[in-house]
Amino acid sequence: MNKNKIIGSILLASSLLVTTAHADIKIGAIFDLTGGLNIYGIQQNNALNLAVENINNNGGLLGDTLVVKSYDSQSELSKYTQYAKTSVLRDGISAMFAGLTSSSREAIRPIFRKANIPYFYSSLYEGGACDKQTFVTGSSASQQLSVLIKWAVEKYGPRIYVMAPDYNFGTISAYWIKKYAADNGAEVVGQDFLALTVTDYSPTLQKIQAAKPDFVVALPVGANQTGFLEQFAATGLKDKIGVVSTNYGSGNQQVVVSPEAGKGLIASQGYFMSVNSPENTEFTKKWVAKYGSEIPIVSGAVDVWNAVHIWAAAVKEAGTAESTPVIAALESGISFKAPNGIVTIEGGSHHLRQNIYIAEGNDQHGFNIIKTFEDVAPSYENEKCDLVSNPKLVKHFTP
Amino acid sequence: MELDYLASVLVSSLSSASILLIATIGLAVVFGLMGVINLAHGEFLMIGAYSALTVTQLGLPYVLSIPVAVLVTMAIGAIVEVLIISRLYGRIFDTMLATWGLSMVLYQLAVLIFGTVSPGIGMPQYNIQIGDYNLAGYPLLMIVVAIAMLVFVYLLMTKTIYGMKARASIQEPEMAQAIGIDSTRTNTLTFAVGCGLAGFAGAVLLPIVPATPSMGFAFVIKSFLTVVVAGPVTLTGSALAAIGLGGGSSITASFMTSVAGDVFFFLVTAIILWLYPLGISAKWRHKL
Amino acid sequence: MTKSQKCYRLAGLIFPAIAVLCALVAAGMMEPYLAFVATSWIIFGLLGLSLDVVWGRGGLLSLGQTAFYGLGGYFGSVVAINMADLFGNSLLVAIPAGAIFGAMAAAVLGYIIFYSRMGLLQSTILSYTFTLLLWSLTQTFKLEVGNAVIGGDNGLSNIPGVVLSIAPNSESLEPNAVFAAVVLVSAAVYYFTYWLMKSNFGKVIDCIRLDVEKTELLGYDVRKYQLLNFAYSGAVAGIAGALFGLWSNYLNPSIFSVQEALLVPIYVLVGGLGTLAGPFVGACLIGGLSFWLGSGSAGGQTTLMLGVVLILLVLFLKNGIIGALNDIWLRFLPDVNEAAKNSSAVRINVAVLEKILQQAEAQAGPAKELKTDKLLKRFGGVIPVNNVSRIFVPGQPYSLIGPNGAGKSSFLKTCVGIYQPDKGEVFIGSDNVAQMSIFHKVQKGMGVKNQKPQVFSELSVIQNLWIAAFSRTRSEQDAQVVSDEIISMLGLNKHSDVQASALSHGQQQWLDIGMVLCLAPRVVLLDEPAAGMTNEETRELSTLVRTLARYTTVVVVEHDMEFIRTLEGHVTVLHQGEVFAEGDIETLRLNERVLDIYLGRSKHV
Amino acid sequence: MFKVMNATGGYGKTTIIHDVSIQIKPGEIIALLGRNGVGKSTLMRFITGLIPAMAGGVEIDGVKAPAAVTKRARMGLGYVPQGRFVFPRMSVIENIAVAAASNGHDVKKALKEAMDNFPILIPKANDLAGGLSGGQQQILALARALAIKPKILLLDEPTEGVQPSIIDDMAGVLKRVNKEQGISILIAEQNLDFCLSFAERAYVMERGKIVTQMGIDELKGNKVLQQELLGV
Repeated sequence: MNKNKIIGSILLASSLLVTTAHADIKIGAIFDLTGGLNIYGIQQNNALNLAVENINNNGGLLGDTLVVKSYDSQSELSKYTQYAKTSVLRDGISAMFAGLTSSSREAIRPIFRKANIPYFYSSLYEGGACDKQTFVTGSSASQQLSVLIKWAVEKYGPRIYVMAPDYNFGTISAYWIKKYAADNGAEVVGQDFLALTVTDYSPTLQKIQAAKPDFVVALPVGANQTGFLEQFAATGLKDKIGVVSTNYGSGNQQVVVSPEAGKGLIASQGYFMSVNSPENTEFTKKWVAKYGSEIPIVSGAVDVWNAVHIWAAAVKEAGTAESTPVIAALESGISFKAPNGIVTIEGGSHHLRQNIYIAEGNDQHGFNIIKTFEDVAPSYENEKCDLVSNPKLVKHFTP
Repeated sequence: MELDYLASVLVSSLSSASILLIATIGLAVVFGLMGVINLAHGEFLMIGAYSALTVTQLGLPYVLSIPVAVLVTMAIGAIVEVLIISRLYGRIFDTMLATWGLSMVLYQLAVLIFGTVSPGIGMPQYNIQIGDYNLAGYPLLMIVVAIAMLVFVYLLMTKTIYGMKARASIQEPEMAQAIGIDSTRTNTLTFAVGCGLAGFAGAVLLPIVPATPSMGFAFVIKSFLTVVVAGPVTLTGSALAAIGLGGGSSITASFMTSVAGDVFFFLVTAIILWLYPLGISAKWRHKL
Repeated sequence: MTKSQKCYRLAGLIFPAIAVLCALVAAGMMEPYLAFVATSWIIFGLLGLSLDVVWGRGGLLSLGQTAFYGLGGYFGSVVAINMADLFGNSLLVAIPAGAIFGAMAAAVLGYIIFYSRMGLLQSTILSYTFTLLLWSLTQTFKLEVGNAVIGGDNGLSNIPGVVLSIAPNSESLEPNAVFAAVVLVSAAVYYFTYWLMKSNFGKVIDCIRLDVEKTELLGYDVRKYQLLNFAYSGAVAGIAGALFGLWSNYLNPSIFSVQEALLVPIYVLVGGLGTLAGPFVGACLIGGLSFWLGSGSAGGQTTLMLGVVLILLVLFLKNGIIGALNDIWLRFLPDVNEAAKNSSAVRINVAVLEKILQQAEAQAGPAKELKTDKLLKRFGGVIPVNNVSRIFVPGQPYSLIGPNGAGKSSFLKTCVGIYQPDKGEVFIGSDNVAQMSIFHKVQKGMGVKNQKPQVFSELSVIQNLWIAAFSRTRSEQDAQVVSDEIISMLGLNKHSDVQASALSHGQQQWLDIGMVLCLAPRVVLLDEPAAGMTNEETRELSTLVRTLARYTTVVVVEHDMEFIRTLEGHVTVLHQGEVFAEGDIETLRLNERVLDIYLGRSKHV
Repeated sequence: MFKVMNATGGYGKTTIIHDVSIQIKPGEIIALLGRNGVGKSTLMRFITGLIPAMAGGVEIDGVKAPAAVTKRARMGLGYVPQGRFVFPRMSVIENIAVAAASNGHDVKKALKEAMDNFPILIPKANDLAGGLSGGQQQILALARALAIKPKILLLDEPTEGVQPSIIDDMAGVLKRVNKEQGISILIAEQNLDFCLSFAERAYVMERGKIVTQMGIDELKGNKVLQQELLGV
């Protein structure tokens, strides 16, 4: 009896308090600006601010100014939930750009689904997320690996060793490697899953030598990767065994890795700073002007830049920032001339068709692009997830 | 299993244990000798690494950067002891919380000063061969470094007047004062030495573990468990615990998975604490 | 008692009630996002409460609370997900599930810690290791339980929100209502915990924290109490975890992370250790600070600020916020220990004492003899108790004397079980008790007073006696009657409410003896009871011991020859762990050999 | 001249010694007598500065001793506590060396002196102090106190748990250093024979106060007086 009264009063109070009038269009951003993951978070946030500045400088969106509500999730998962709710309940955002790890996406996705607000996840990841409100602008594991494994088997040979972190990104990537290896007549001769806390790679290096692979797919995360690559090179294996990766360089590991260890490493990603296109030149010019040239731009940052522009294009097309028409516009297959080539939203899967680049590390802490695969489709996601025909689908597909 | 594989696993596990030991010795001095749980130990390691990195970036040779790292961390350690630790002796859990706060502050300061991405200095491209297997030379060098550190700390603590004063101040603080030892200053110095050792570890491990603001975190938990398992005979106990836990977990990782290695580490720690509630060395008759 | 004192005594009831009311009113007015965020602070407060129960009350800093919290959260959420379609109400299913799972996990860990009698620091480390182990294991732990999918690092999503109505697929509550619901649940847990800690169980837990050995010497099975308390704290943590799952709709292994584990003690310390309400204050403060910094102008430097705040708190606010307020309030109240300042000498009323002892005999049966058979204890090369076979019977007091290091106290301690005998038997009456736990021997009728006075410093005099009496009577009224009798026999009525720590050394000895009497022991062992007593007190003690010996078996270890003379009992001289001579004191005082070893003269030894 | 003036102190709020004053002339050996728990040890700790003074103070050679324990030790206050408190995980040599070195004395000379005084320590020189027997630890504690070259030596129950032959050695050394180096000695003992064999004067304590002082001859052989005052 008491509770009903309370709930009643709450409903009354909240209805009075909800702010209805806003002149600007607000978008939310939750990134790890502090804490262990800020290597990525700061760049993602920088890219978002740059994109918003770019749009506002070009006359805003539908005549309104874009305003960013930014939150620092401090590399803590509980902060994601908290700020996601805050953004919905207090700040009345029209779209959300957030998250780096898969767990951060999974933590907040239901909140935006319930609030019916488009949510853009801009990071390379294991793939398979399927949700009406969620849009992924990073590349998925299968998207990158499909071209990388084929290329690497041709270049190095058919024996593959997989070295991956022991969580979803690693295990799912390992699945795809196995699959594409089989498709290309190669085999996985060994794999090792590592805890995220590992800093000492000698056990792995022993196992790699025992398996005698032609190349290693190295997927550790962040600073761990540089440690592995240094030890790999210092053990004298670099000249005998190739190293390819889908996430090397995604957190600027190439800056940390010494030139001896970094030269000749193969990475495949949706973006490298050395991509040669007028869009990229313009983009990097803006970036350097605002943030300096000290730290190279990572693919996650470009994914955010793309996400904001794609959303903005959808708003323009829908003529409003309201969620339902914007999502419909996004599903119509919007394209954008991005720094990394033309990217296109797949209406069914909410993932991006985009270029995948294969690049080789040089001795200047940078990359030379050696091959470009244009317009690679997120085929696994397209196959599993069709939100146009089945809009109620909510699932995280895993192979 | 082939013999050369086995041998290379053993040698590399020994080097893993040595790396753990190098990161632990400073903590062993501070916790084992002073009874202070310094949760900021990892951040002192990080400070050492960044000091060394900065010096090499200024163009000085890497070897020269190591003493600089030691001096910097010792100085910071001394300041921390005077401002915070000295007020909390005997309040072991309060010290733990205060040093945790300190670790957050140091971490964030490192982010502000150095940013999140700094170039590494790379590992010397030298390796040795056992049968069909290559081993990187620098991590193997760490075995020598760990032994050298052990010998150094042993000599410092047993053969110098300071070392004797430090141990006396900690074993019987009142009697130490009653025979004229200024235990306040001695304790400041001992804490600084512990931090200096952490700084040394950070500098010497820099080629293996690149400097990042969060690098200390990877070490502090395992180092800490190692020291607790070691018990009162700090130095020998830590060496043994590091070989047993670090080496054992590395061997487990070699034959199984790295997660199994981690689980081995924590599980064995729990079992040892169950069997030896005061640490493995509780009943030994050794000085250190 | 003044109004202010009454108010102080009930502060733990009144202020939380006011806070709950304020929170409920605020729930109706707060902006939803704030209600949402504040809900998590309350949940963290509840988690802090679980730690306060084991740490502030039980005396063990557990870093395993987040493990129970996480396990309770996962388990409660899995149940809630699967019951959502059938039942609706998520609170009613998740909370009990979380509580049960948290309690079970805590019981397993607690069993290892308490039954292996682990040291405090090692227990803390072990609980921390437990959390770390869970953290590394759950990273890759994948399991499908019905509709719930635990996906390793990707976590467990689709956890239903807080649902109150009992109907399938009901809508979950809005943030403000969730806040109100969580406040009410937390208040219920808080008041239950408050009641539990005020209950007899809680009193024993307090005693264990203050002096675990003495509590066992009063006949309480301390390990059982510690285990139950730990399991209860696990249940509270499990409830908090279940609420957290419902609040965030998502769980992931980061719940077991080091950061989470270390935050809990901070909530407790900031609020005030042992206050029960403190953790809520601490959690709201830290949560509020972090929220304000995180979204405020200082954004980005949250970690830095929190670190600095933490250091300052530890350095300058030792007792936390509630502790500091408590100290200020106490200054305005009359000092309960005032009575200790003008104390008079204790006078034993023999008539009253005899009445008490007769009653005790009526209740606990006749006196039992104490017998040792070839008792042996060795420490390395030293043998402080070397094949001692003695029999002690009621009627006259027995004294054990001998030079320092003769093995008197060791003999006593080996009989008691503080030292485990290496060989030989100890009998109380007809029971062989050599291998029994201390509390078990006490229940068999053994009463022990150690050399130093062992009293529960924070408890009042009457509470000290009551807790001893309650151990035997197991009835609050009876314990009250017994402790009232003993306190008036000791003449400490005026000091009834004085804290034991405020008593003089001699008075503490009396209180300790009084506690032993409350047990109605059939065999009494006293280790240097006269140490630190004045001549007058020593005389009274002698009267007491002689009277006691008429009704029970009494063995006294003493240094003071004058005191032993007044006992007029049997005297045994121990030397190097063995019986050296015996007889009455006058005979022994003429024995040159005894004088030699006692005075340490060299020629005869 | 060594003076304790109006010493009042205890632990926490509890006062154990009240207004105690004693004086020791250079080279004098004084016994401090009384039953268990009358405050002898507390007085010793008061003199060393290990418990803070509630009132009163200590004067060494006319200079008021500072509050810090360390500084008092360096002014020449040697202390052998009840229970010895040697540094258990340090060797015999180290125990002595650290005492000498902390006061700026020559370590080698101090070690030689200690070994000359207490030959019993020679075979144990490199053993851990914690592993020595009670009597050996007592000797070590005494050797350590002498290594700081004190002007006045405080001995708290030095014969407790020590075998008679070592007690004799100890008495011999104490007499010698007293005579040769003029060290004053204040000794608290229950072993009367030991005390009476070389003390010149005795203070008797009861309940935290000095109740009487007397020449040692008065006490010798008077069993009634011994029993009355000391309860033996």
